Amino acid sequence: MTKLVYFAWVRERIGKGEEEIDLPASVKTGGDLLRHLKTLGDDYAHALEHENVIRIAINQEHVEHDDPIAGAREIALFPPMTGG
Amino acid sequence: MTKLVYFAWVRERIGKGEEEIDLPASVKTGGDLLRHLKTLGDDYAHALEHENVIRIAINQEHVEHDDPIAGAREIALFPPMTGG
Amino acid sequence: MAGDAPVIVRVQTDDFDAAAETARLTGDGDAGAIVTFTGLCRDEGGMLAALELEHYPGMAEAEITRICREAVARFSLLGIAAIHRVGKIAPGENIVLVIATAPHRHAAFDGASFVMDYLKTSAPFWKKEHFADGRTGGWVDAKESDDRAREKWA
Amino acid sequence: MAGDAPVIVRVQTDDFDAAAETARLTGDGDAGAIVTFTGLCRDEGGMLAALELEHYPGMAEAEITRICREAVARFSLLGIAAIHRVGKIAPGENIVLVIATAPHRHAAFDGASFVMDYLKTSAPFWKKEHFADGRTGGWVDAKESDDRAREKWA
Repeated sequence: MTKLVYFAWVRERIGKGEEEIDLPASVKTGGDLLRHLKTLGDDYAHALEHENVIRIAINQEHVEHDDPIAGAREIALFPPMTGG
Repeated sequence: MTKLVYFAWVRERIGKGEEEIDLPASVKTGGDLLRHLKTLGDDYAHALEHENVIRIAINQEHVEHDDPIAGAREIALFPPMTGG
Repeated sequence: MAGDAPVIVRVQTDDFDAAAETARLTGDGDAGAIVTFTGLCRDEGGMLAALELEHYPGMAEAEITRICREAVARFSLLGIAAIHRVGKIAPGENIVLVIATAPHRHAAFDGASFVMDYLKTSAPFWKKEHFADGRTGGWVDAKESDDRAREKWA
Repeated sequence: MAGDAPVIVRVQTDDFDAAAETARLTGDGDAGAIVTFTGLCRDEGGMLAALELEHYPGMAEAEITRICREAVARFSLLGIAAIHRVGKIAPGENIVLVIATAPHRHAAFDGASFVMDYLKTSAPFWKKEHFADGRTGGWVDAKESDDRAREKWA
């Protein structure tokens, strides 16, 4: 099981802040994860529609979409940040 | 009569903070003024030895050495500024 | 200098006190320059009722700390503080505080500016607008100008 | 914006209060960014007993005001304050305060930095050092680096 956490409009569109899911072995990168989640329902498909704007963090550190997710305890998906 | 005011080490070397003097008609620019003052005694000569570092203000505004001093009510001579 | 410079990082709902945080950073007599940046909630011509600030707990603090440490090393800062508020924030209220101390002014200016430019684009915070007419606006869009501001340090 | 932006300029022997001056500058809700610069007297490794600050009364205030107005116009500031102390100042004490307010952060950073760079080289103030061992040091030399800092705005 992998813990997924969502923030801002990704959280709102998916309809939850976090969940634990089993990922198929074919999901090897952050990009693979986005494409897998989009098959899970309309909410996910809507939240992750524009894949290139979704930011990914693994174990609370920013990663690129093609970075491997092997060993991730916590994967976060969120929009571009707007703090400060 | 023209009022002259001095600051920092220019003031210390000349030995006074201000004075009123009569300037000869041949003194037309700030540079002329420096060269004239240097003839008035060793204190002036020491204070104004390195003419190019002396800053000049006329009526409380910075001027260049070759700017005319005609009409000046108050001429200030001082070293490069070190505030802030 | 970089090794033992104080780094103060907090994410909190309460307001902050720039003078009190500055006093915590200074005191050893080496600091010749303190630059303080305060980011406030603008009222957008009276239209805005509040901003709602969401963050990723844990990562937000870690990311700001990483940015602050990089600023200390890069500009030889004597100290750095970065405090970010979350929750609902009304127009005129404080959102973020950054304080950089250094022997000389350019390092302090650069340090505070660097931290803000990276914080804007790398620290996991998101703003949502609530309007005065009762409507909930959308999430604030990230600005390309913020990305460009960060790139100038690369 | 440039026409009615508050410009606070003072030369004084007393210390200043950055928070109080900031409160005087802000309040209308347009400000999204406040940058405050404080310049302090360093202790120079314990050698310095005090700095003595001399100024040209009248011209000092006029020159700082001119610099501040130029900063307001150039960076569309919402307000600017510049307060410079004179007289004897001990290590750790404040010397100068500059506060710039603007809708966005880069204007506020640039405004405060611009005022400091011009103030250093154009405002008629001079520093003399008094050392801890009782010696009166010389007048502080102007730094070429300050001239270069000003030139970058030209």
